[in-house]
Order: sequence, then C-alpha cells, then structure tokens
Amino acid sequence: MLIINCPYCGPRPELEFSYAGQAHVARPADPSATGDDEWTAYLYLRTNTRGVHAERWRHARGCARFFNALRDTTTDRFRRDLSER
Amino acid sequence: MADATIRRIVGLPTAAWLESPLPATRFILRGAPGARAAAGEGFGLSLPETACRAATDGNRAALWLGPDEQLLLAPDGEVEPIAASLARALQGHAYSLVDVSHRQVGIGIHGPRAEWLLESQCPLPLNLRDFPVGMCTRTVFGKAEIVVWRPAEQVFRLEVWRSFATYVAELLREVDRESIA
Amino acid sequence: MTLGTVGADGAISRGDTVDCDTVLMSGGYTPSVHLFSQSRGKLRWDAELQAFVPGASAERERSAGACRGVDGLEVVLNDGAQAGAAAASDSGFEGTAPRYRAVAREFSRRGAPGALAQPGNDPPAKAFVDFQSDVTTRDLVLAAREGFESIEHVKRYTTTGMASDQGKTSGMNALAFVAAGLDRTPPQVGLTTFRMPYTPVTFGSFAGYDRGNLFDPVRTTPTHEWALAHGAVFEDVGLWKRARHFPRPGEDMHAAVARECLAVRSACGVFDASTLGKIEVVGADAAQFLSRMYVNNFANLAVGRARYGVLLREDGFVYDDGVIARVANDRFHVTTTTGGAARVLGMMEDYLQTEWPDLEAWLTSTTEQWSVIALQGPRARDVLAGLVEGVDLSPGALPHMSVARGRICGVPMMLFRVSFTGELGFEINVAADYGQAVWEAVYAAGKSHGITPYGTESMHVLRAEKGYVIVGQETDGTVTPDDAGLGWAIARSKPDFVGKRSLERPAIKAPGRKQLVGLLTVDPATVLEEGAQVVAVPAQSPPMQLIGHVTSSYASAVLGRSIALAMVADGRARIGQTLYVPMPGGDIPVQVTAPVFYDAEGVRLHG
Amino acid sequence: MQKYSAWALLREAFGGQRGWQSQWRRASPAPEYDAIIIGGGGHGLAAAYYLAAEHGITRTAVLEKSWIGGGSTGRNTTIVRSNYLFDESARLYDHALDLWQDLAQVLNYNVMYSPRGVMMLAHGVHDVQVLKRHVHANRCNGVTNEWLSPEEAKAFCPPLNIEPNIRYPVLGAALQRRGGTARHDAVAWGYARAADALGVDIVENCEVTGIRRDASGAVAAVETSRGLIKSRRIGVSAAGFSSVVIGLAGVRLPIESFPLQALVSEPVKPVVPCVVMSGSIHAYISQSDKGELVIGAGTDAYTSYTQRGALHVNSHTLAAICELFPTLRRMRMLRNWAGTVDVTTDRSPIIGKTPVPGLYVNCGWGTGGFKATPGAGHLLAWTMAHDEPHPIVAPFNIERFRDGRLIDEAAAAAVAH
Repeated sequence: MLIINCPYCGPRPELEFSYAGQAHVARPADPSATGDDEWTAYLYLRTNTRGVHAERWRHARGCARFFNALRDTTTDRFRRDLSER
Repeated sequence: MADATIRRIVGLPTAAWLESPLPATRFILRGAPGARAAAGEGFGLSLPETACRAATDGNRAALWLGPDEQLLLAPDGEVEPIAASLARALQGHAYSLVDVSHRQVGIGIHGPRAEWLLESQCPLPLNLRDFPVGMCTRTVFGKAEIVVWRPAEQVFRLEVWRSFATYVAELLREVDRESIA
Repeated sequence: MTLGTVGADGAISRGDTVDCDTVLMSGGYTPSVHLFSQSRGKLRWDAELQAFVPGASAERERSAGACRGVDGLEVVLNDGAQAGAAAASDSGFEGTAPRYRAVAREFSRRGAPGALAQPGNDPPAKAFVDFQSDVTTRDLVLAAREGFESIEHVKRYTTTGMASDQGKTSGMNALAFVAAGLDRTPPQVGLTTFRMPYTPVTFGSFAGYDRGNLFDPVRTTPTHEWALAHGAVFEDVGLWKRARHFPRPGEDMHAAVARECLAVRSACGVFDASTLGKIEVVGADAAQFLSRMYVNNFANLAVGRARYGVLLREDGFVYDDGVIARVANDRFHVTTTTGGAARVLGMMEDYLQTEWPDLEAWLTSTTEQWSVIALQGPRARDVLAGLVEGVDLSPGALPHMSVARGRICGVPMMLFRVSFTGELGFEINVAADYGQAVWEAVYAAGKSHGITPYGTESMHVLRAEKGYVIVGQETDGTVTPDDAGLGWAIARSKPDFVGKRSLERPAIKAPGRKQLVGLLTVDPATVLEEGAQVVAVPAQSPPMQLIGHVTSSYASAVLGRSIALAMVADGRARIGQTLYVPMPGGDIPVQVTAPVFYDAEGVRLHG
Repeated sequence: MQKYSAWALLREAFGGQRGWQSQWRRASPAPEYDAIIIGGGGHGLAAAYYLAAEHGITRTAVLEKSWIGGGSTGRNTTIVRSNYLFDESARLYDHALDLWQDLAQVLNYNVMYSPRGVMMLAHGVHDVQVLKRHVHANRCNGVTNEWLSPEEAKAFCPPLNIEPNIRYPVLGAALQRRGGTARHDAVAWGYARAADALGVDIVENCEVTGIRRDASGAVAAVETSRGLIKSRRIGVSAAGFSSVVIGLAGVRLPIESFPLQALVSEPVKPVVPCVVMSGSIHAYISQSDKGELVIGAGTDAYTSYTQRGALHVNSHTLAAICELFPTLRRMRMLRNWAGTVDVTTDRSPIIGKTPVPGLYVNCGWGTGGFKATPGAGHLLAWTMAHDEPHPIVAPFNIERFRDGRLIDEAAAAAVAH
C-alpha cells in the first residue's frame, strides 16, 4: 500500500485516497473554439510516463482536497515533500 | 421537543465499551478562510485552524475535516438557534452551512481496548504519539468512511453516516468477540 | 538406499547401501533473502558463500543475521542487536546495542549449491533438484537442450521452484546447476523473482472480517423495518437494500407489481426514494456552477422551482440525472441517481476545486440527512392535505416541479411536487430520524384513499409507461442526451457546459445513432426480454444485422399489454415500422412507437 | 522444425531424451528485416508467425527486451472467451476463439487450450439485465453464450455458493461453453517455435531504445540495445509498455498503464471445473491443470510500471472468492504477482495503422489480452502485410477517440438507478 503525503494532513495510507490522473491537464478555456485534435488530447491523451509522473490525488476519505504529487512510476516512490496544494 | 415522540434513532448494538449513538446537532461549515474566524464568534468557540484538530468548549465542538470544511457538534435540538447565530456572525462572508444532524450518528468507544479495537480495521496508527488527544480526521474503518476524534486518552468518538453505522458497530463487536474468545 | 559422495568436480563415488523407511532431503543452506528481495532491494552474489545476500536497499530497512549471510549464533545475535540499535538511532531514538556471547557450539552452515550430479557425469546420475515437483537434473539438462536458457524459462518449463515451497529448497541448486551447464556464474544466469507471501497463507486470513454481512456494508433506509414487517422483497442496489415489491400472500412479483402499479394510477402509492443521492450546493455562484455542470440552465430557475437535470461526462455521454431545486437564491438541492451519488459528488468537487476554484460554491452531501417519501397518484393531494402544515398544496401554489417548506407531523419538511410516475406526485423530505413515523402517518392517512406501498420494480414499470429513462438502464455510457430523447433539456444558448464540446464530434452527429423508442409487440401478451436484440429484416441467421436492443420491458397493468423501451438505430425515423426481435424460438414482430405509452399529453401530471 | 508426434515421443523415450532440439534459435539481429515486431509476448510472436506463414514475410524479427513470454503473457490468468457485447468486439474476439480451436495442431505444440466453460455471475437485477443483453447479442452474432439459473450454475460448478442469504447472492449466470483456459507459456513458445521454423528471428534481450524515421516521416529503423536494425515495416505489440515504445516514434496513444494482480493457491485435486468470473464483486477464478487455483483481481487505482500492486486489492478479491466458494476459505495463497496492463478509455484495444507510415500498433487490451492472442497476431500480420486494416480490426483504430466512435465495453456495465 502506498503512503501518500497529503499536503494538508500529512502522510496517509493509500486507502484514504483516490487517484485522479495526470496533473496539469487543464480544461480548455473555450471548449467550443477547440479543434478536434486538441479536444481529443484533452479528453484522452495522457503522458503515461514511465518515470517521474506529475499526477493528481484526492484525499477523498480525509480532507477531501485534490492535490498534485510527483511519483516515479517505475518504483511507486513519491518525491518527498513535493506534494502541492 | 414536540418531535421527540416520533423520532426513531438508529438502533445499534451496545457493549460496556461501546456507546449507543446520541442525537446531536450537526452542521457542515464550508467556506473561504475568513469565514472560519467569523463562524467562531457565532458558534461560541474558536474553530480549529490546525489540520486534523478539534476545538471544544463545554458541550460544543468543532472538528477540522478539511481546509475548507468543519464539522460543528452541539447538543440535540439546537439547529435553529445555531443556524441563526452563525448567519448573523457570517454576514458578508462567502460560506455554506448545511444541517447534517440526521446524516450521521455518533458512536462512542472507550476503555483500555478502544485504541486497539479501532486500529484493527482502521489504517491509521492510533497510538498517542501519532494520534494525540484532540486529534480528529476523516478516515476509513473496514469498508466504511468514518470521522474519528479522540477527546480523551481512552475515549474515541466516531461520526458515521447513518446507513453505515450498523456495519461499523457490528464490525467493532466482531473484532472484540473474536479477540477475547 | 545407496549412499555416495559428490566430489568437488561433481563426480560421484558409490558407497554403502543401507535399509531405510524414510529419506529426509535438504536443499542446503541459503540465506532467506525473500523479504529483502520483495522490498525491491538488489541481491549481491557472494562467491565465497556461494549465495545471494542483500545488496543495495530500496527501502530504509536492514537485514540482520542469517538472512544476510552472517553465520554463527554469537555473530548473528550481535548483528541483530547492532542493526536494531542503528535503526532506532536513525529513527530518532537512543540506545546502544548490547553485546552477546554465545556459549553453544558453533555450526558451520556453508551450503550445498552445486553438490549435485553435474551435466558432465557419466553415466548420468539421477538427482532430484525440486523435491516436491520431482524435477531432476536430467529435466534441467533437457530444458537447456531445448533452448530454455533464461532461468525464468527453465522454471516455467520444468516447474522447478513452483511447488508449495516456492523454490526454498530447490532454487539455488537449480540455478547453480543451470549455470554450470551454461558455463556461466549464477549471477549471470540470474534469479527468479521472489514472490510474496514468504510462506503460503490461507485465503481466509486475507479475507479477515470481510465475510457474510460484513463483506460489504448493508445500507438500509429509515423505513427499512416497516418494509420488512410488511413483507417487502428487497433487491441490492449498490450497497443499499431497496424494497423491490410488497407481495401479499399468494402473489408472485408479477401480480404484486400489477396491483401496486394500478393503485398508483387509480388512487395513490407510497415509495421510499431515500437512496437517491442528494447534494446541497450553496454559494453566490451556485447557479452558475450547476449551469456549467449540467446541460440545463439554472440561472433562470426561480426560488421554489425545480428542474430535471442531465449531467454528461466530458466526452458527451450521459453520466447521471436528477431533479435540481432552488431552495434559496444561493442554495440548490440536487438529487442524483442512487448509484451515482458518490461519483457525482466527486466529479463536482473536481471541477469546483481544480477547474473553477474562483466560483463561490460549496458542496455538502445530504443523501442521508433526508428520508424521502414519494407519494404518487391522483389521490396524493387528498392524503397529504390533512398532514401538512404551512404549505398550500393547490396546483396554482405548488405546481409540478416546485418545492416548498412546511411541517408534517410536527417536524420540518421540504415538500417537492415532482413525479417519476406520470401521476400527480409529491416527495416528502423529512430529517431521517422522522422518516419511518412520517411514512406510517402517511400510510395511515392514505388508508381510506387506497394507499399502497410500492417498490423499485413498480417504480420501473410506472416510469417506463411514461417513457422516463433510467440512467444505467436506457443509457450505458455510450448514449448522448439526444439519443435518449433528452435533447430538449439542453440549454443550447449556453456557451459551455461539461460535455458540450464532445457533442460536436463527428460520430455523435452522424446519422444512424441509436435512439430511444417504444416497442409494442404485435401480440400484447408477449413481454420481450430485456437485453433482447432488434433487427429490421426477419429470419436472419447469425451474424445478424443488429440495429438495437430492448432496454426495458414490462407487462403494463394499466394498459393491459406489454410495453418496451429500446435503443434503435435511427429509431425516431422508424416510428410506425415493424421490426423484429430475434429469439431462439423465432422472431417476435414489434411495432416501433414513441417512447411514451400512457397519458402522452401529461394531463395527469399536472392534476 | 522437429515434428512433435507420438513416434517422436516413443523414439526419445528409448533414446534418453537426447534427440530433442532447441525449440527456437537464439538469433542475433540481422542489419535489416522486411518486418520487425517489437514485443516478444504471445501477441507479437503470433504476428510474426502469421506474417511468415500466411503472407510469406519470413525476413521478420521479433525483438524482446527480456525473455519471450515474460510480460503480460506470462502474468495473466489465461482466460479465453469471446462473449463481448458490441458487434465489433464479438467479431474480433470470436475470430480469436476460432483460431484457438485447432491452434495446437496448427503449431504442432500443445497449448493446452481447454474449453471448460466461462461462467459470469450476476448478483443483482442490473447484473442480470447486463449479462442477458450480452447473451442475446452474442446469440445473434453467432457467439455462443447462454443463460443459467442459479441452480444450473451450481450444477455446472458445484462448489459455487448459491444460497440466497449471502451478501450478494447469485441470481444467474451467463455461460460460454466454448470459453476456457490455455497455457500461457506454451502459447508463446509454440508461436516462437513455429515462427522460428519459418525463418523468423527471435531476438531476446534486445530492448528497443529508438525508432528512426526517414525524411518522408516513415519508419526506417529501430535503435536497440543490440544495435541499429533497419526495417520499413514495424509492428508494436508491447502491452503495458506500448505507449513507451510507440512514444519513441513521436506517437501518443490514448492509453494508461495500470498494475493488475493475480495469485495462485497451492495445487489441489480438481475442484473448480470451469472459469468463474464475477465482475461486480471483482473475483475471477479457474483451476490450472497443475491444480493451482488461479485468481485474478481488478486493476490497482493508479498508473504504474512497477509490476507490483497493493495487498488490499488482493484481499478484497480473496474475500469475494471466500463468499462465492466458502469451501476454498482454507486454501492458501502460494504466490502473488502483478503485470502492467495498457488500458484505453473504452476498454477496447487499438489495432491498426498509426499516423507514422510503416508503423503499426496492437495494444490497449487492458486486462483481457491473452484470449485474443491468436486473433490479434493474425489481424496485425494481415494489417502489416496489406498496409491497410483488416476489416475486423478497422473499427479499432486510433481515430475512433477523436471521432467519438468508441466501442465501450466498460460503460456497458454501468451501475443502474
């Protein structure tokens, strides 16, 4: 089980969290003006990084906040203290 | 109260160490940081600013559940006065106050085995160093979400959504039964 | 049994023969590096020990004693004490390692790897490597001959190390033997992965308390005991137990549902809708937030009014629906499907926290705060009239899709004028602890009006008669609002809402999409099977040209015939056509209709 | 290729088993090939075999970074079935199921395909609706699948608990009798041996580190840990690592890689006669010919390449197994492992051409790729040989994500009410 550092509550067990996918995938400001390819990228394309991955977690069964974290997907180790609100 | 006769609280198994739920007044307060300080004036106690800590004064308590979420606890039957008092204190602030008195029930666990019983199905370490008196948090117990608060060294109070309360109480009793058998 | 000794070169000398009943075999000593290896630490080959020992750690753990290849009681004890003291010190505690002295005789535990018949032996000796799977050195030689050189291939081809000891007795010997045969060193050949658990563990140990009623929480509503006492048959919906129907003695589900449905159409029925998800959305921007989330517009919803809302995923497909009521200018009461309660709240939090943090709106789940008692049918108002205080029930004051606050049985109530049956309908919301008492009071007051409790099955039939969709039954995650006949709900003037952009994608706008229609069997007594397929051309043999499927199908008591809802390609253009439902017994002809079978004008709804 | 036969067995039995030959050559990469398959799992080896056997493209190499069959092929729970909902899926998976029928004969290799039946359990009214829809759609598509009452399900699988008072009682089951299991390693080895016999080079310990494109943008070569290898036709069949490999050519795939765990018990005598799957409580079980109970869990929640998952996921699965099969409660978990599965949004694979000329992909099989092994290899080979998608795989293109033409097998199981 992963121990995940919630930036509000500190290190907590994975059971309290829900994974929320790659970080920094911003919803286009004006979706109607977004082309098909750009919209497809927003909907479906993710880096699926093998290595250090910027991702979102939600401390769903804790403080309920979403936050960003860096995790190495080849070791599942989080970069310590790099969780950001 | 006129409604007491028709009220039917969730019936849970009890034990020497397991307190049946008592009705209470409960609110979820959410809002911008400024609202927290103002709400303290209306509620009559300073709302905790530290993560995962509870503040108490007399029979009222405020539990930090998240940076923008507090659970306010008071004796049963105070929904209207507290709502009114908070509305006055919070005038001009951006916030949300929602009555959740019946959404969840409180379960009390106390005694020397309380910590051990809870830890059996809760992934958090509940020893006094990691979970000191005054700490509170949302977490899980078995497959249920709970709020756990430690008002005293050998006393825990759980706040559980009502339809999960039977599960939590029965699971606690099962752990107890198996461990002393 | 004949004994022999194996020389350093692998040659075996023949020795004495002894009688014996039992042979005990040992794979030799080798450090138990399993836990270290499972923690992703790197093993190091110790040529002197002829064993793998812990090398670089991945975790902040320490191996101590025999598991890292240290030998001898005294040495092992002191190794452990020092490791413990060092770990304590690194963790911020103080302490020094005691010094141990062993007085027992020391054993050498140097192992046996390689002490086996070697590939070069002639004549070939038969030597067991894996004592449980009876793998011999000959099997390993054969594997190599057939080209299985990777140690993983050797393991899988010969099953060496796959028995219940998981290679504890055989792994090192097999490796040493294979390495010698390939003229490589053991680390060049490599180890198979150490899998957990170290030793087999019963399934029951993992399952723990998750058994019987504790396997998953059983969620019940405030009227559960009443339903139990009145003979309800329950169904599982997510974690909830919901009353499916209330059979009277001698009734099967079909008879019970027919009776319940007719009661709702002719008098009134009472239904527990408490499991529907509820979210209180509060804040100055609450209306704007909901307008961005749902396809509908909520800016123009008056206080005291309610609107049916459709929620899409960002990919444009229907995700959830519900009734959204504006209870104050800055406060909305949102309902979701039972199964959608948690995920809709999570989705809303996501948008609010991460996409639109500037919006002043906050969410609180109130699913369990309220007990929801649906009172439906032409007599519903008459039943309520004597119970409620402070609410004008007249159609003018409380029209369809509106909400009012008042009291019932002396307790506060939110009263919704809504209907999922097509009849005059109300949903009484009271704080959960009052749910059962209010239910009983409503039931008592309704007795003289023919009130009948009904369950989820009748709810399904009643809404299907009206063509109301159930998300998850008519929709399956591939259905757009327009497909489901809900295009009218979309506020097209809005610049944006979740999923809007995706509705412009080519396949979403292409002709031929499946659309919601009604199907009437030519034989009114035939009830189609849900999930049955629809074809345009009869008498096909597989693979058929399928154009749709039946999503809902029931015997309708009020119509005296069967009805069905279906998703059919270009369905709306096929209304009036005859299609076929191919079943093992032959094609069932059906007529395509609009998906509303009863009171299409909605007269009863506004009664 | 040395032919396996009763005669050969007899001959070797008397010859000290010394006459057996290496099943495939330990090939070193040549400087150039007509076709390269990246990924030496079942899918990739099958593609190479069919390229050689059916399209005469024998100057083919399979490049495997480690040992063949060691990725998802060697880590899955070996279930073979084709009872998928949508017409496109039915055609795709049933094509594979057809190939399974005589695969052992075709390859002259015992892949231990055992059509012992795959039973999918319904635990609620909604489950019944969903599974019956599958049964009807399958029947009309010519895919075998039938509905069983709880009693019929128990008759087919005696240890199944159909008591009505359990937390999630069994309300019925969909049974595909033609489904079953096969031996995963043997599938990889059988294809490797047959492909090798046709001249295909199987190059192990050869990791692809780059994909080179020419001035026109088409693929020209791969850079590997064993040197540069030229080819103008490259197929990627790398399962959980597909997006990493195809990313070398600058192509992005709508895929995420998740850990998927499985476990086996100690071997026991036959007790579970078929494959039993319960999607709604996440339990999948069958019994291998060796006697081990083979149990699969759901994916872990987060993307990862560690080939390791969390214990609580397995615990949940084992709790479900104990509910459905109380008699197995005291069976012991012998070994637990995880693979990396490549999951698309609609839980359907991507097979076909990519925006890069000469680059083809077969990926996105998620948790269910093993069953498709012969079909996926067969259709990828056809697609590479003709430089156009085989009609069966045409709907499984990458463009479907842009156009919204998804084949959403996952959504079809959405929760009701």
